[in-house]
Amino acid sequence: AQSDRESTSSGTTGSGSSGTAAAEGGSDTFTFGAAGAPEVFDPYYASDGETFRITRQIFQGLLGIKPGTADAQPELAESWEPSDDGLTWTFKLRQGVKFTDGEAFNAAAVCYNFERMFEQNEVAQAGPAEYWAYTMLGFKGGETESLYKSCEAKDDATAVITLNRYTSDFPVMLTLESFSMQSPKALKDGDANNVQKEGEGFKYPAYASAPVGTGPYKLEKYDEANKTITLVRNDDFWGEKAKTANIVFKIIPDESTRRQELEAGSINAYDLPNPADWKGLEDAGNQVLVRPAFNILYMGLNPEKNAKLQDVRVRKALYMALNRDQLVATQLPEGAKVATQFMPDTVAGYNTGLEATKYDVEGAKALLKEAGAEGMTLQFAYPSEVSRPYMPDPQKIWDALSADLEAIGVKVEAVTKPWNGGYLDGVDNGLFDAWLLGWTGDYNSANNFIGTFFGADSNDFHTWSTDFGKTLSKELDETNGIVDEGERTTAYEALNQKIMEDYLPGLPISHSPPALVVGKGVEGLTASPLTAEMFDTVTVSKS
Amino acid sequence: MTDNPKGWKPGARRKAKIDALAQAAGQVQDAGTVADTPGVSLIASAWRRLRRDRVFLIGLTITVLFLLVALFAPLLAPHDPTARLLLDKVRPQSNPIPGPEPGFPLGADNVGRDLLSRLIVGSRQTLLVCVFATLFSLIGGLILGTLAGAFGGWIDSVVMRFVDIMLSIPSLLLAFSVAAMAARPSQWTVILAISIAYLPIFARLLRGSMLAQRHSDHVLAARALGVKQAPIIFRHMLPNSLGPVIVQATLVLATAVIDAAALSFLGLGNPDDRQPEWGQMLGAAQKYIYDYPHLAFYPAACIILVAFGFTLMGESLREALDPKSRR
Amino acid sequence: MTAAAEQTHAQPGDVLVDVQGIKVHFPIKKGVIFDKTIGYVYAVDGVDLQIRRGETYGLVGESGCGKSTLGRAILNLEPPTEGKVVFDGTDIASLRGEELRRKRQHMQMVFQDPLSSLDPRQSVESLLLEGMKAHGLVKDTKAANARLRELLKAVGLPAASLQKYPHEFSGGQRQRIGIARALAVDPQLIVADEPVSALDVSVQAQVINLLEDLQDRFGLTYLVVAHDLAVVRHISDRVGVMYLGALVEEAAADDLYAAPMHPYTRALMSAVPVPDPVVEDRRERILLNGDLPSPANPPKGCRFHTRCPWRQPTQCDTDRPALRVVSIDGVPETHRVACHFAEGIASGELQPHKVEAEVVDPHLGESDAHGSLIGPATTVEVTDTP
Amino acid sequence: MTTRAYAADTRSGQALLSVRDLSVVFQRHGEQPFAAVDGVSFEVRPGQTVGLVGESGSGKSVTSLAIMGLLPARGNRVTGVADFDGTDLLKLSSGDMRDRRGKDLGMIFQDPLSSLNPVVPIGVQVTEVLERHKGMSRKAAMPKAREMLDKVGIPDPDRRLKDYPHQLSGGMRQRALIAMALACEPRVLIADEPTTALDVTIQAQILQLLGDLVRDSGTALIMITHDLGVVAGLCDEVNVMYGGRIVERGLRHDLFAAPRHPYTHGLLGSIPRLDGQRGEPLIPIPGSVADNLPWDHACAFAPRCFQPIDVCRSQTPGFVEDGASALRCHNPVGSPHGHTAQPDHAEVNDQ
Amino acid sequence: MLRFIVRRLLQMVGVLFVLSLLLFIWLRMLPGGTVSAILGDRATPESRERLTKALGLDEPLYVQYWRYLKRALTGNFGASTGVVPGRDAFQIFIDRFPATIELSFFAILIAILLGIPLGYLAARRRASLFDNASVIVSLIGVAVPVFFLAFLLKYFFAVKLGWLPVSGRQSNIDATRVTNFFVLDGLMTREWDAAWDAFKHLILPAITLSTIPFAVIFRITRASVLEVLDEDFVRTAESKGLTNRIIRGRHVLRNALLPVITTVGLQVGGLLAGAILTESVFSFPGIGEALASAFSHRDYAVLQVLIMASAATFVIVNLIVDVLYAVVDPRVRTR
Ligand SMILES: Nc1ncnc2c1ncn2[C@@H]1O[C@H](COP(=O)(O)OP(=O)(O)OP(=O)(O)O)[C@@H](O)[C@H]1O
Ligand SMILES: Nc1ncnc2c1ncn2[C@@H]1O[C@H](COP(=O)(O)OP(=O)(O)OP(=O)(O)O)[C@@H](O)[C@H]1O
Ligand SMILES: [Mg+2]
Ligand SMILES: [Mg+2]
Repeated sequence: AQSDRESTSSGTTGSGSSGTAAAEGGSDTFTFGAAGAPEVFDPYYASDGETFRITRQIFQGLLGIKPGTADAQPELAESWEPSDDGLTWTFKLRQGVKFTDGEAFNAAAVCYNFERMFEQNEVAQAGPAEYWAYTMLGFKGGETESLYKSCEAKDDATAVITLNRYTSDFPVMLTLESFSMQSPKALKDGDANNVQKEGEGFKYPAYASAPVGTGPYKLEKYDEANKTITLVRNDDFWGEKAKTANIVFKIIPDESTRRQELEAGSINAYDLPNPADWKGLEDAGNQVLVRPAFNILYMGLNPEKNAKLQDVRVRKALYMALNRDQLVATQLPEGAKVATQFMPDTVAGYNTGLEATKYDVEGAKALLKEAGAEGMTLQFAYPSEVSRPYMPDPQKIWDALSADLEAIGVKVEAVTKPWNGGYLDGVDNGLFDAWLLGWTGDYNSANNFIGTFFGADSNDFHTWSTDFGKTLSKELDETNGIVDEGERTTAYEALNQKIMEDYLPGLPISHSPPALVVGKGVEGLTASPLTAEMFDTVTVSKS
Repeated sequence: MTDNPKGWKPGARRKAKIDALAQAAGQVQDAGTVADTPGVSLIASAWRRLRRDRVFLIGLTITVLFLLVALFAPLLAPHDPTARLLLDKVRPQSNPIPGPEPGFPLGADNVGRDLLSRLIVGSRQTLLVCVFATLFSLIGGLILGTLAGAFGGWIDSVVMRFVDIMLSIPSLLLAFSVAAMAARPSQWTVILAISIAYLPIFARLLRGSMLAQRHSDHVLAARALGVKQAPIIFRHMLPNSLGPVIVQATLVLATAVIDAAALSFLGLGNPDDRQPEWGQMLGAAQKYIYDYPHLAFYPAACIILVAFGFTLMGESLREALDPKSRR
Repeated sequence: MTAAAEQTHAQPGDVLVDVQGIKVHFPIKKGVIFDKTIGYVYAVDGVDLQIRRGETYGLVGESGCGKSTLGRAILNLEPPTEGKVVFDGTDIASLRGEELRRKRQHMQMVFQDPLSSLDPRQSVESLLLEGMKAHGLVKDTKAANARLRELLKAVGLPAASLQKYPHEFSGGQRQRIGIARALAVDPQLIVADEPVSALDVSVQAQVINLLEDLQDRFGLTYLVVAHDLAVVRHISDRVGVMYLGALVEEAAADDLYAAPMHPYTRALMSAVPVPDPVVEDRRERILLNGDLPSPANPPKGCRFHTRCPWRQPTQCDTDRPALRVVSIDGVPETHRVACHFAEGIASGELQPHKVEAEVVDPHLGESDAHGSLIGPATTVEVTDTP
Repeated sequence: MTTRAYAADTRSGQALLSVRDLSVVFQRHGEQPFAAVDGVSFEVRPGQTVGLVGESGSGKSVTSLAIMGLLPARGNRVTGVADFDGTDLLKLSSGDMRDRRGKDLGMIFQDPLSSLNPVVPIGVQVTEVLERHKGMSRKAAMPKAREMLDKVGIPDPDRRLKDYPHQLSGGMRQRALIAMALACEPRVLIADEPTTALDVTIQAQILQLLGDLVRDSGTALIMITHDLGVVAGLCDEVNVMYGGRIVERGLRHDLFAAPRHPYTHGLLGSIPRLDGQRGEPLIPIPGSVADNLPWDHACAFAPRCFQPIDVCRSQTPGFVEDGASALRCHNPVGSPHGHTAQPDHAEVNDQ
Repeated sequence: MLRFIVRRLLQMVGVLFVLSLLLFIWLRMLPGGTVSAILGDRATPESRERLTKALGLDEPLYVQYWRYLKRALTGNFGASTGVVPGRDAFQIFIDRFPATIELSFFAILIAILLGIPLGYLAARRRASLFDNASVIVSLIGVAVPVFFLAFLLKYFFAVKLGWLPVSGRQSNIDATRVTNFFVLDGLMTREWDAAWDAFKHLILPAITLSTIPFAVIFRITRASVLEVLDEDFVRTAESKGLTNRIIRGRHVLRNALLPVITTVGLQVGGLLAGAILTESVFSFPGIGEALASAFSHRDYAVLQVLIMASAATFVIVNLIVDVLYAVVDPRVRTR
């Protein structure tokens, strides 16, 4: 879940690549309608999907993502091996790979990259190096200890990375686009770490607009006056060459305009079509590529704000009141599922045994009565000005849920704020009794879901104000620390059950599949649950 | 020096003069110029002119219809506008917007609420928004304009600089910021936002005519009479400056509805769609505009119609109140 | 201003209004950010005059010479820049706020344009009551009603008028309403600023007679401002002639007509058309050259010297003449004139000449050279002196 | 109603413009038709000045506009004849009329400031007439325009050519208007209250200018005014209008010496005269124009008349002409029915 | 005249100064803020605090403002945080301004070219069918919401007919950039296709943006022609027997256009506001779109620069209009 600058997509890590074949008889340009402008072309400092969509074509990480799944696969590293304690990781690197500036990719380059990411100035630590701060938890010389300890280039083909602590997120987290491998020379020349504060924003060094990676494409130009980004094929790419010579990203913030552009044939694809448009788009001969849902929509509850919510019976009663089947059927795109726990079923640790809580108005009423919370008031918030993959239309979802709650006699007080205009602040600061939010996984790890939600000392769910909060946090830490994968998965399954049946800190609602639409004549695009689509396999036939 | 046909002696016969005068005055009465009919105020005579004005009548009819619909909305609406009657028919992909069917002549929206009922009941909130937005901006403008126009001098300078600053910010942006400032967006934030955007226009307009009034003969006459400052301002200057302001108000009534739609479009409108409002319906419809343009069309048509009504009224009012166009 | 000083000591009891050296200068503003005054319109520039109780004082002069401004300044509707206006013993020029407002009960104004001076949104009743209320003259409704009827009767309007609005009346009737409004508060002084010039000729007389009649009945004192010399002379006991912000001549009405002394008065009188072909065919006509100079930049010396057919070298250009009593036999002391050469002109010693106008237009005199259609318009034509 | 065509006074040559039975009826949407001018006849010879007097709304301007073909295109009906040198102006097509205006017929309006285009220099406003009717180029017309300004007594005409109206004083503006009207030496000049907006001293200058003009160039001048004094000094013949009709006509000396229509009489009695005796009360004409009766079956002036007789309210008075004079009255001043202009008429009227 | 200009410019500086202060306070009072916009839904209280501190947003407002003022006076308006992160806010203004100017120019051109002749004709044929019809058309232009109108235009002219592009400023073609006024650049470098392409991109947004100024100009022209037709000097011109052409051109139109000029100036404010919507729906990378995006990102630096620049533009355009007015109206000139 990248921070969301544009009210659109989210996406993640590295890149995988498939074979190349010169496009024959096709158009040499694939035009993509992007919803927002990229931030910086240095993926390390970026955090939003719009940027990653572009940098993903330019950069590769040690680990890539298997097309169509959220699973990791070898990319610049051909294999990796942990030590028994899970603290030392040896990566065998692909040989013969060159950065587009001609520099060789080797272990030294890997370590240069990691050291660069580890050693950031204060300004970058505070904001831009967001993903590192979030996954690795600390920087060189920082107050908090980082997971990352050191990197050693054994030889050209072997890099050894040492951690301070074990986490189940490593090495999957290396699929994150932010941790892509960049050319050491270009980084140096472009003074890449020199992020400066300027007014109330940051000023990025020259490198940020002239990135050098190993991917199938190179950045050609960013025409800011016309808001288009052009990539050209990297003809020296180590793998299969990209099939289409150019990719153009045309920034079109307005969704219905994107659709019109597609229908007019001036773009070949765009992201996140409105579910209501899917049918119309398909009828017009386009393909709607539905991504497997790798997200969760939940209704957050704040027992600290509303004391009634301290009682698990109240939380359960609320949950029973929600007619989620109807919601999924009428408000969410086809393929959406009712959630049974706080993670999608593709994540290791998903408990297949859990059943969705039944919609039961009478039961809910009874339970509420039992808890002495009849006619309770619930201040329930939803965001405006936003559409997320897990909630295409927050207001409509809120409408449905609050109607359900009112049906059991809960008095719902509507609160709404623009996404950036107070909603996220409000959630973080615990201003609402209940709220709608969700999460799209960054990579395939249970910790990335429930660990993020309930793990830290303070979290959005305010679990620390409950009787179970500390226990849950400890359990999460422990599970995350289990090095053995099988054991860990079982532990997570058990934990999921506990969360749902004993704690119920929040109410998971649904998983919705976001989609991507491509126009006529576009072939070879595989939708990714992480929105990590690669465009090097795409062909566009002239029609 | 000259031949004087009347042969009067200077200063003679004052009495005769007064008699002649009384006679003359008496004849005026005889002639019946000042009949015993009750007086007709300026507004009444403007109304008499307007009554024959076809343009005005069309505008009035539309407006009155709109008012009636708003007034009797609950009776007119076939269904509860918040009930999701056709929700079962909604399928996000195959049938996101249920079409017309018996009892639902316009179909439903994306959560299965009857569109016609929402349109009818929506007239209420729409009326609320445009009337209150206009009212607030009018009141604000009246206060600032009166301050500036009635007192002049440095008060005028300060107030007008302030108004200038407001004017120099694009009005929509102003509305934006106000709407965004609100802790809890509602129709009242929309109203407030729109009224702040229009306030400077009213202030300027009023100040202009107030200043003109300040130097007008009848205000001077009131001053000469020893009338106190407050009645001069509120009985003489203000009422006589209101003409252009009222005309502008009818035009703002129209644009307020449209602006409410723009705010909704930008996601700053009233988020609670349990009280339907045309602008907000229009804003919500943009998501479906490609395949279901009728969602946007109906509220847009209603807005255009009402705006049209207000504008026609305003324009003919402007003409009726303009002494020049009377001829 | 020595003459003025003398006058004030004359008969103080008899004088209702004593205007002493009054000046009204309107600032001309311009400047960066804050308005800065870069000059003044010298609308009224040093006027002394006395109005006695019960008399009618007429003020004439051409457009823009400051008549209205003077009238307003006397009522302190235009705060004077300088000078005193002693009304019935109090200096009203120094009064402000409530005190001034109270004083207004005793001095009223009738305006030129009867329609624009009546608030179109007030019925006649409320127009008339307003002043009475402002001065606490309304005790009970019944008495007020009776008083309103009385007022209407006095100005010759039917009682039915009360419920009507100004726009429903004819011009003459509107002016009657204006007069009734002034009368409503029982004033001592009424300043009438061009009370008839907006009226049709045929109704002018009605209003003029009305004013005279009311004066008789209520013992009013009038200051009548007008540009029509005939009207002014008709109703006034004394007449002051203004030119460019100052009085140039002041005399009893008959004296002024019988023997105008100031060149400007002479020109003005000769220019007023008389509805009598016999007179018109034979009368002396002094055609002035050029226009009134701008009051923002009045000529130095005698203000009239730029257009004066009797202008004499140097003194007229440099010294500003004060109002003075001339030493000519038969001219009463009340006849005062502001001209250095009044005696010479009166005796015929000085003859009018062609005016080489300056200030207004440097090239004015040349026009004759080109065979003008109108002949010597720039000279004084004396066809027949009576 | 016995309106006869006005027989040309042969004493001093042929009439140049002869208006016969001119009527203008305004008809506004949804309102009663209203005859602003009703059967007006008069004529003017070269070198003659004819006055048209009457109070506001009596139809003076409408008469002149009708002759000039300048009434608004819609909402009125003009009937009658305006014979100019053998052609009926009222029958001309709008194009032909356009050719005549400015060339044969000139007009000067009341308010010199509003009658001049504020954004066009005086020079252009004069030359455009020359360009139009004399086919001159702008360049050729300029010297002529300069000459015209000079002729009407505008000092420093070279500079004034480039000036805009607001830069001129009131008198100069009126002169500029006259220069424009005279540029193509029209044979008839209509002056509609040319001095009303001006100060007396300036008015005297302009009247002098007009008088000299008629004398020197033989232009026929129709002088419209409400000021009897102006008429007394300038016109050869005077027409007094009331309620859209001419009620009295006479040579100027006759008319002023012995006004016969009660309206003319009242007018003369109600204006103070500079040379009259002071303190002598004015005899007002009671009422106001609003009291007018319709002419159809009464004398419009009857309600304001000081000596009305019964027939005045029941029958339209005819227009009786007698040589140079004419009258429309049932009971003229000095006639057996009424009373001579006695000062005590007010008392008599009490009965 | 020079005094007048200098005076107005100085006034503008004052206005901008006050505006900057009000804006500064106002923006920071808005709920949400840069920090949440940057961090998004991953924000933790710690990261929030860290970033707030790093950006200096924790200090008292007056300190922040003082710092801002000092920086701004040296021409440094801070870096963008949302629109183009890291880019100098003023540079964003420079990047985007030509687009908006180009768009507004064409919009106002359309409005003028249609509004004035139609207004004139409507006035001349007052109360005719033509008059009523054009009044209604002008109204529809105002009352139809921008996004709906834009949608319809795009749908027919771009999607269905394919005559014009849907959105953007230029197709992705190799075009040399000189001034960033794309049409102008194309003409200057003789890249005719580039100019033509940029021009085609302008048509639909310009039409959309022109509806309101068109309606206003149309109505003002109509009203003012009606007024001028009644003026005495038109009658004078008629009395001179002038041709219709000269009467209409020199006497009627020249006077009737005076209020129109002022109106056009005031429309600039409206254009900037309209540009927010129009540019957004046409993905036209101008000031308006940047404003909308800056607003939703709480990009203070960019908002500040853009709003102040809009205000300055408004003031300057109106100054130009006033000067122009003085040129056209001699009465004002000599005052
Ligand atoms: N409020 C004002 N501000 C500035 N100048 C003024 C003001 N009032 C009057 N003036 C100027 O003062 C001068 C005298 O004006 P005033 O109205 O007293 O003249 P007047 O003699 O009454 O003229 P008129 O016969 O036209 O009424 C004029 O030049 C006028 O322009
Ligand atoms: N275009 C018009 N439409 C309708 N009525 C008109 C029109 N023009 C003039 N009138 C009416 O015709 C009558 C005569 O008007 P006209 O202008 O001729 O009067 P006037 O004698 O010139 O008066 P004034 O001295 O005020 O100029 C008036 O009652 C006037 O209201
Ligand atoms: Mg005056
Ligand atoms: Mg007239």
